[in-house]
Amino acid sequence: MSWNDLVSLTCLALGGFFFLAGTVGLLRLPDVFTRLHALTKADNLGLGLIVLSALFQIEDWLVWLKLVFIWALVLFASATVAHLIARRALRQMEKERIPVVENRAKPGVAEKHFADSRL
Amino acid sequence: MMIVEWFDATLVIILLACAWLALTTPNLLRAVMLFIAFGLLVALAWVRLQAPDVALAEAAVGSGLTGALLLSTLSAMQRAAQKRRAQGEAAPKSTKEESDAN
Amino acid sequence: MIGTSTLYTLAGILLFGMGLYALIAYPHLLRKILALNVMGVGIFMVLISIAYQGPTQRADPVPHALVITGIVVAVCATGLALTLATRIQALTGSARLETDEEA
Amino acid sequence: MAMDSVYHAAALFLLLTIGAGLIRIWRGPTTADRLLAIQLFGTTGTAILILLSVAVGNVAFQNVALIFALLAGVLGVVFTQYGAQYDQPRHGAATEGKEHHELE
Amino acid sequence: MQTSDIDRALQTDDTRLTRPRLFVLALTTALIAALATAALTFPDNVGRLAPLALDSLPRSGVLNPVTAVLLNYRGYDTLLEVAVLLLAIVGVWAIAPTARVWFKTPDTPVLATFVRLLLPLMIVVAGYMLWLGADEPGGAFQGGAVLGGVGVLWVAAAVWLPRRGHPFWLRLLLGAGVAAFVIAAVGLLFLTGGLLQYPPEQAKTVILVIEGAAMFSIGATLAVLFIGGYPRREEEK
Repeated sequence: MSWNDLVSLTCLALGGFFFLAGTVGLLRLPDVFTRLHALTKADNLGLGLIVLSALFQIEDWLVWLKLVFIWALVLFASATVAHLIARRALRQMEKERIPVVENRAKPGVAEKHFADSRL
Repeated sequence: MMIVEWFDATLVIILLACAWLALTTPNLLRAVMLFIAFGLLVALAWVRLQAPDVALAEAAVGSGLTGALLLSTLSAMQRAAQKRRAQGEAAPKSTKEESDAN
Repeated sequence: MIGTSTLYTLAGILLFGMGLYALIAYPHLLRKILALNVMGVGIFMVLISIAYQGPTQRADPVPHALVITGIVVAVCATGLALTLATRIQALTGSARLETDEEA
Repeated sequence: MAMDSVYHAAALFLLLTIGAGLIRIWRGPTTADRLLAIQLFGTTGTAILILLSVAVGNVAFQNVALIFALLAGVLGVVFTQYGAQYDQPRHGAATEGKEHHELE
Repeated sequence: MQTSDIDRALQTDDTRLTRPRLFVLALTTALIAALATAALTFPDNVGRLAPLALDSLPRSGVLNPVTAVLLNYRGYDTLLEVAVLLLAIVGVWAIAPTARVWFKTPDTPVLATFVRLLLPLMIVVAGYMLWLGADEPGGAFQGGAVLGGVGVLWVAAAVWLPRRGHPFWLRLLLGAGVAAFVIAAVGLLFLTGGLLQYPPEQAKTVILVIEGAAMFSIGATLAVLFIGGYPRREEEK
C-alpha cells in the first residue's frame, strides 16, 4: 500500500465519520435551527474530506479541478439554502406566534433528548 | 456476497420503501418530500446500472424539476382551499360526506 | 444468488405495481400524479436493467435513449397533469376524484 | 482488500446514513425539516457519486454529481419562495403524525 | 360546523385500507407476481440492437452511442418527441388562464446574490453538457434539463419581470427545437435524399446545431410548465 492510498483511507474514514455525525445530528437535535448544523457543517466537511480522498487517487488535473469545483458549489449552495430555510422557519414562527426559545425547549422534545443521552 | 451487491440490495430496499411510503402516507406534503428523495436515489440506481446519460437527465429532472413542480402545485392548492374557506363557502359536498362517514 | 440486472428488474416491476395500486386506490389527484411517476420510474428501471450487461461490458445504448426521452416527456406530462389538477380544484372545489363507493 | 472495494464499502456506508435520514423526512414535523433532510441527501448523494466514480474509474459519474450540486440549490430556492404555507403544525397540536393540512 | 370537523374533513388524503382497496391490492399483487415470473424466465440471449448500434458508430459522426441513437438512428422519434413537448405547453396554456406561481422578488440580498452567481454557472454547465454529448454521456436532454432549472430559478427569484403574457422571444425559443429539426430534415432530404440522413463529414456539426436548438426548447418548455399558465406580476396572497 502506497502512501497516497494511506492518506486516501484516512480521509475516507474521517469523511464517513462526519457524514455519520451529520445524520445523527439530523435525527437527534431538537429543532430546525439546531438541525441546520448538520447540513451546513458536518456534511460539507465530510464531502470535502471525501473529495480530498478522491484527489489522491486521480492523476488528471482537470478532473481534480472539477471535483474541487463540485465541493465549492455544494458549500455555496448549502450555506445559502440553510440561511433561506432558517429565515423562513423563523418567519413562520413569528406569524404563528410561537416563541422561538419556548419552541426549542418544548417539553417532551429537548428534555427527552437530554434524558436519553444522559447529559 | 460482494460489497457492490450489498450496495445494490440496500439501494433497492431504500427505493422501494421510499416509494411505498410516499404512495401510502395520508399526509400529502410528506408524500411529495419522500418522492423528491426517491428521485434523488433513482439517479444513483442509474449510475449503478452503467447508465450515466440517464442518471444525468434524472438528477436534473427527477428530483429538481419534478420536485419544484410538485411543491409549487401543492402550495397553490393550499392557497386555493384557504381562499375558498375565507370566502365563507360551505365545505364541498364530498368532504361533508366523508366526515359523515367518519 | 440473483444478479444485478435481475434485482433491478424485479425492483422495477414492484415499483410499477405499487404505482398502479396507488393510482387506482387513492382519490387525491396529486397522489395519482405521484403514482404515475412511480410507475414510469418502474418501467424505466426494467428497461435500463435489461440494457445492463455486466460491470465490464458496455451497456446497450438503445434502451438508454428511450429512457432519456421518456424522462423528459414524463416531466412534461407531470406538468400538464398538475395544471389540470389545479384547474379541477378551482372548478369543483376539490382535488379529489370521489366515487360513490368511496364515501 | 483492493482500493475499489474500499470505496464501494464507503459508498454503502453513506447509503445507510441516507436510509437513516429518511426517518427525518417521515417525522418532519415541519416542511423545513424535511427539506433539510433532502438537502442532506443531495450532499450525501454527491459524495456517493464521487466514491463510485473513483471505484469504477468512470469520470462521467462526476458530471452527475455536478448536476446534483446545482439542482439542490434550485429546489431550496423554490421551497423558500413558494413552499406550502401550512407546514407548521398548530402550537399545541404538534403531535407527530397528526399534522393538519388545509387540503381538500 | 365545529373546527375539528373542518380540520378532519380538510386534513389529508384518506389512505385507510378499505375493502375495495384490499381487492385492488390483491389484484396488483397478482399482476406483480405474473410479471416477476415472466422476468425471471425471460430468455437471456435475445436479439440485441446494441452490436448494430455500436458498430455503426463510426458512420454516425459522434462517439456517444446514446446520442447516435437519439439523433441518427431514431431521428424521427426525437423530432416527434420535441413536438410532444410543444403540445404539452399548448395544453397548459389552453386549460390554465392564469399562472400557478407568480414572480416573486427576492426579499433578502442573500437570495439575490445566490441567484446572480448560480444562473451563469448553470448556463455554462448546460452548454458543457451539450458539448460533452457528442462524445461522452450528456446531450440536449441533459443540458435542457439544466436550462429548465435556470428557468425555474429565474421565475422563483424574479431576475427579470415580463408584463402579462409571454414575450415573443420565449415563444420563439419554445418552437426553436422543432423548427431546427424540421429545417434540417427537409434540407437534408434535398441534399442527401434521406430524411435526417446526415452527410458524414458535417454530421457532427449538424447534430450539434439541432441539439442546441432542442436544448433551448426543452429548457424553455420546462420553465413554462413550472409557471403553469400566463405569468402575472406580484399577486396578492
